[in-house]
Amino acid sequence: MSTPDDPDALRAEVRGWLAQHHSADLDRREWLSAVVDRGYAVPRWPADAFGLGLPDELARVVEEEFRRADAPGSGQDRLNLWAGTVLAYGSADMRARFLRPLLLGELNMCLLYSEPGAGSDLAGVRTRAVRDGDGFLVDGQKVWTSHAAQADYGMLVARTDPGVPKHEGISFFFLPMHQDGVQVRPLRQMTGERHFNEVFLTGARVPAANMLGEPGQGWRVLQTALAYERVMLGETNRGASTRSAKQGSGDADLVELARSRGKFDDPVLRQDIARVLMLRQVNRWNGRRADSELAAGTSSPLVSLGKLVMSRLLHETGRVQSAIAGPEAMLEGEGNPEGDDANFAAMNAFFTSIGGGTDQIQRNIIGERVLGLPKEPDPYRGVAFEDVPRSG
Amino acid sequence: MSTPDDPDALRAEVRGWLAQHHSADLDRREWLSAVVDRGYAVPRWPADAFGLGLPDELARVVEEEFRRADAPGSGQDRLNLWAGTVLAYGSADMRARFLRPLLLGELNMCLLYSEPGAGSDLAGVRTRAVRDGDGFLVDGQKVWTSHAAQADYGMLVARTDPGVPKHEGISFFFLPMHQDGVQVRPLRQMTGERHFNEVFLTGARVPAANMLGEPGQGWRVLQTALAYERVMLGETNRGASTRSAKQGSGDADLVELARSRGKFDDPVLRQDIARVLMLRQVNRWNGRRADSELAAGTSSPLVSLGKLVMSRLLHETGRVQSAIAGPEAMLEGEGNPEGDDANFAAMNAFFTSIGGGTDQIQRNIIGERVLGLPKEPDPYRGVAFEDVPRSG
Amino acid sequence: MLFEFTEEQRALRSAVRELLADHADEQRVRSTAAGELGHDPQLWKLLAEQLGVTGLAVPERSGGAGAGPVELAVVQEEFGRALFCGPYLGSSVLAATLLDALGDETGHLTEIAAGHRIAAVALAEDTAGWDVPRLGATATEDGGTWRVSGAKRFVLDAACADVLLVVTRGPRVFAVDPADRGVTVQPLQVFDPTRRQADVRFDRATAQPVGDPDRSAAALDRALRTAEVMLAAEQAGGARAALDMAVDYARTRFQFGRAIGSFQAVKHLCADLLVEVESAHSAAFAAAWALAEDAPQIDEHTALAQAFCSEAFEKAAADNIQIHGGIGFTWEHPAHLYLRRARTGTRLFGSPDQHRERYLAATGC
Amino acid sequence: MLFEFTEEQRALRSAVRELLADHADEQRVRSTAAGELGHDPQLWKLLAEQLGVTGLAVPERSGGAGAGPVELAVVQEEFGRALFCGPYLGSSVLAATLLDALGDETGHLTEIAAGHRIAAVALAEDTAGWDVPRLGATATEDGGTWRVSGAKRFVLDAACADVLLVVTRGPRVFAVDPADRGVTVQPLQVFDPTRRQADVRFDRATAQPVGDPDRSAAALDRALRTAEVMLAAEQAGGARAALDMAVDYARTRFQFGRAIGSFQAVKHLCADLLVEVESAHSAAFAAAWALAEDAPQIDEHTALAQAFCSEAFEKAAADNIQIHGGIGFTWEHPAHLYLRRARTGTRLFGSPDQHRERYLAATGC
Repeated sequence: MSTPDDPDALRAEVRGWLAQHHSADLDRREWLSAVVDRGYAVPRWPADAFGLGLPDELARVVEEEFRRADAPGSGQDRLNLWAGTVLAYGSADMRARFLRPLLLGELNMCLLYSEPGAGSDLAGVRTRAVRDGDGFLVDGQKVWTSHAAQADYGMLVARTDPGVPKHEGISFFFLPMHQDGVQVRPLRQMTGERHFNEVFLTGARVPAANMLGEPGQGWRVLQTALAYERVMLGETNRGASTRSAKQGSGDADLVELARSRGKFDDPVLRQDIARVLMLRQVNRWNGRRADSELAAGTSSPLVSLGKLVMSRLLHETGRVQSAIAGPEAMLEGEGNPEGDDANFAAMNAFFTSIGGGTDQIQRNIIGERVLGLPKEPDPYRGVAFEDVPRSG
Repeated sequence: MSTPDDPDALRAEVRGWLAQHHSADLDRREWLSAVVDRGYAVPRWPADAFGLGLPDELARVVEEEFRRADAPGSGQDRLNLWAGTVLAYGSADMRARFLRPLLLGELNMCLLYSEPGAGSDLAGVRTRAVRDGDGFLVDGQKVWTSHAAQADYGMLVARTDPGVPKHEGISFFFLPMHQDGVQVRPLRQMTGERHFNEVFLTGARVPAANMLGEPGQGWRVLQTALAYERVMLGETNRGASTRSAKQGSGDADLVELARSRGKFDDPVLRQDIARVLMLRQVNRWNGRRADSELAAGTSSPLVSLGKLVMSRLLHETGRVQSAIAGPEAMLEGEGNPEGDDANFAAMNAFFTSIGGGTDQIQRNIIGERVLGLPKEPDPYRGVAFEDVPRSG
Repeated sequence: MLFEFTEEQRALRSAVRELLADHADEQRVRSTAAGELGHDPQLWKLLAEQLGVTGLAVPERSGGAGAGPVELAVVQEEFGRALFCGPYLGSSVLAATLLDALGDETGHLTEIAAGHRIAAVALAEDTAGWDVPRLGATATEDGGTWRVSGAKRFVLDAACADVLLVVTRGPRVFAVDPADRGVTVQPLQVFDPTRRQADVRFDRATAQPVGDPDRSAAALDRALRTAEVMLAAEQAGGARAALDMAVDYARTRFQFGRAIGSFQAVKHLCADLLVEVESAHSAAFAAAWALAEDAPQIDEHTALAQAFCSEAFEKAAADNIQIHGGIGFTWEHPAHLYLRRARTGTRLFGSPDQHRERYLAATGC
Repeated sequence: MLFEFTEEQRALRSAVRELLADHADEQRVRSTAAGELGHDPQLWKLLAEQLGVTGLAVPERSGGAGAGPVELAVVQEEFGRALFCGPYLGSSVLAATLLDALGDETGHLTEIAAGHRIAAVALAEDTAGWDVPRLGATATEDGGTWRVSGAKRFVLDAACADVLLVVTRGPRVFAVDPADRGVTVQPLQVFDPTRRQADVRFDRATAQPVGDPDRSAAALDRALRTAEVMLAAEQAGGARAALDMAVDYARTRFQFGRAIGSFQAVKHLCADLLVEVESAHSAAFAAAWALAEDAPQIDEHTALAQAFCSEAFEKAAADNIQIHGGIGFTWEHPAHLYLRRARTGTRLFGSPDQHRERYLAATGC
């Protein structure tokens, strides 16, 4: 199966293929199977990994045609964090076992990174994985895991050697979730919603063959997985909640709310509203600049700034929304949509200012990686993990 | 000369003495001489140091009566930082030479602490004092020194031993200012004013007999001197400028300014003005609480907060003042008093947010000393000063 | 003297704090807040009988302790720390102050002071808010019987009240039996379940006039100003609790081998919060003393206290969550309970913006 | 395309930056700013002859380079970084745009483009500010001779101008010779000596009508919007320079044995400033592109750019001083020069509050 190396020819080919094979009422699994077989699922990947070995600019043509046809399944080489991590660090055996099912979406997956004792300091994970025969026994607790109850496997970061510095004693596994040693407990957020879980690992077993990378190489594997996740989050809608899509989506909301409450002639509120609208607009422009700069192949500081701006924007929106709602902001529930929205916005903003690296951690990253400011001295550099002070 | 240990009797005695001896047209030196001789200058100090050995509550009676009579010279045991430092750490010889002239105000003094390379990190002074016969030779540069040109002596913090950790190698001196090795250059502030100087020390000589405390004990002496300074600054009007007294002094200023510019009906400005007035009021209350708590003998966290609040208040005042002044804030000079005041306020606010410990340092102090939060790890604890990294 | 507490005031504070520690810990607060009533009658009984605080500011001749606004504020500050859940602000502060100021002779006040009766003041309306001169509820006399009509909103503690004090245009104050057929009490789904509110509709409900009509305006002013200051004191206490929680966590939670409180980002947030917390205490108690001394600055100081303490508490509650990180975002952690209390207080009795306008007016600006 | 600079635009930026580095370093800026003229004619000549930027946005038919608002903004951003001292905003931006938009045939434009003539637009008045419909200056025709009267304030670069463009009620635009006996130019004592302003009084000064009166309102709108955006671009450049200065200092200044930029207090201030600086660049250039494309959002985007960039620059300039500590408080350090520029820009052409109101109006809110 040869593929044209001319964009126009490629475009014609993909378009033709889509016209011939795609239809909206196809069975999803059957369709994905055809996409994977044709190489369009992961066009950048090599032929022995379901791909076509295309350079980025040609692969984007494939993705564009899929988008145009509203056909799912392409671009997984950029967006499928599970398969991407397996490709990057999995053994031949793991690739054989996992790649195709992951590309077909046949496996439900979850992330087992964060721990109650290791939030911002992800390298501080305490969950232990101890060698036991042809596998490892895992003990510890993970938190903020989405879809844990449905997951077949969890990508697990665990400590296999506490006697070396913290980044060096971590390993990375595909942990089977359906076993007695894995207990999932839903975690209730302060908004009242339940989108995450705690996962208790008690003598959970993972085959040694399910390790990605070498023992002690888990931190590097994790960086690859996190990079995939950032790209994915950039393109899909993120949030602690199905409701969060409402926020920051358009300018009309605050203005309409103020109008409907007869407060749009309040000069103080008008200033607040204008600030929020402007910040949204500027953030959209920053996003466009980031896109252009990334497309032009240069690294963009703007990518690092987005989350921080979004955090400020969401907190500000919650604040202004509450001011407009007035006493109604004392209420919640379906019967009180204005108060409910304002309170939800104000609370859910913390999801962005805390989750995936707090605002404080983001500022460190921007200061150090973008502005080149020096790191803080780390008195435990080179110290074995077990000798580093910890909570409690 | 016995002194009553009953407050009322003491009050009567002091009042009687003042009635007999004080008159507004007395020569200042003559008057101070009488006050010192009577023991009222430093009532808490022992009899062999010009005092009466009174406890604080009786000493305050003396001070009150002096205040009531508008007579200067009492309370120097709390407020005369020069004499207080000599009493605390000076040898018998230094006390004999300096105490009385200092209490009589016969000596002009200045502070030689800060250096271009040691601002917030006062213990990082690089000015060296090297033993030479019966004295020391001093080389280095000091900055932010008031009254340097008029001073007879400067209280000097200098490094006598760079081979030990930074707090341990500092000594404290009374440096004669009238000598060739001392060059004073006025420093111009960004406001255009000149209230401070740079002092260049090039082989300046100080007798070993002018050292306060032991060699290497300078940091402790400095803490005593700084404590005196804080009390003094709390009671006298501080500022980078003779103009700064205008700021924060009354609530009428912003309101009057807004009225005169026809902007006091602007609801957005009204909110800003109200915030400033409220912050001033709250700060006054905080000050009263600090006074009560100190008077009651308990330590007060509020003392530490005052400077931080004042910084915020002054910056906010400058901001609001500029907003009220509008385009006039583009101007300065005597012919443009509104703009000049607004610009001066905005610039001079940095004197408080930077001088005497930046806001950032103040927050460290509050966090650590008041809230008990742990210090940052110091990778150079115990390291010789000469081995600690420095600028440039 | 301003900001100097007497021995009695200190003892009162300790007594309240101990009682709450013993009988209203977080677990109890959560279960009370989750209950239908939103109020713990057992605890109320202890407060009434053991400490006598249900009638703290009620004159002794009406069966109260005869204490004043400063003592009330001390209690409220402790209540704020512990997220006390019950009809204190609505009944023992707002209603009791109103009845006392009206020179009430109906006996309600004595019963409230004893903790046997709970009263709710139905005042706010949709367009008027808490602005008395703009109220629209009406009262009409018909053959010697008074009847009131109107839609009241955000009535504190209405659902557990034994008597409703309705404010009508004029203003005038009437007592209405919640069981009257002309009364509909609709509990609201509140964001802060530790402070219950209801909408109350009056449709020609039978009403008893309360107090001298000529004193109604002044009495309402006194009652509202008092309630604002007591809310401010509660907020000052809540802000301090949030800061204490943040500092405790920052001292004990390690990341990167260090207590997170050793990082300036966290340390400086805490330092700035201490400024807010201490200032809120100053603002609330300055206003309480002004009330106690009937000082001419009552209006000015109460407006300041409400605006300042509302915002200080909101900031403390929010920063506490941020400092806690992920755990602070969970339902199980108490941080959000303080956020709920803080956000609600900011909207009760008017917004900070409105209070600032009132402050300017009161200072003669 | 939006935010993607062409090769030519990049080359223009480099050329301006190099010229300023060679001929307008801090020392030169200080001496020019301290001089009577407030303007360096040598440098102006180089800008005109070597780079041709004095007529950058002037059409080629009028002797200009025929470039557009994006190019102007590139130049202004560089001028902002280097605190360029000269009549560019007043003459090459405001006056040139106005003359071009008016379809001027007087030849002024050609001379301005060549750098041979400097024009100043006398617009703002005490009560009207920069609000054209509220202007009070008058023009009367008397036997074929027009005469203008009025008191104009904050006229950019008036003292070094060869021609004054006066805006009168109507609006209408007239050219006036500053040497006319009816003209009094009173240089102002400006807080930012790198941007000169004057009050100009016209007392029946002889005036030449400029352009078609029917186009005056639109031309003034275009000129003011352009000047606002170019001020915003200058502010974006100034903000970036202040941040660069702060970051350089934070990297090299040691306290407590560590570069101060390793402390979170300083690092996080810088990180937050980067957000402001990058966002200011986005805002300024989005508006420049809107002007370049005559997009329907011109009004909205220019208002946004002015409000946003003013505040971003003020914050950057202030935080830069704070990060520098004592040295930043001295006259000798350049930090305050940026603060002066920033504070002045915030008040020129209206306040951020006013721009936000204009933004809401422009977005149809």
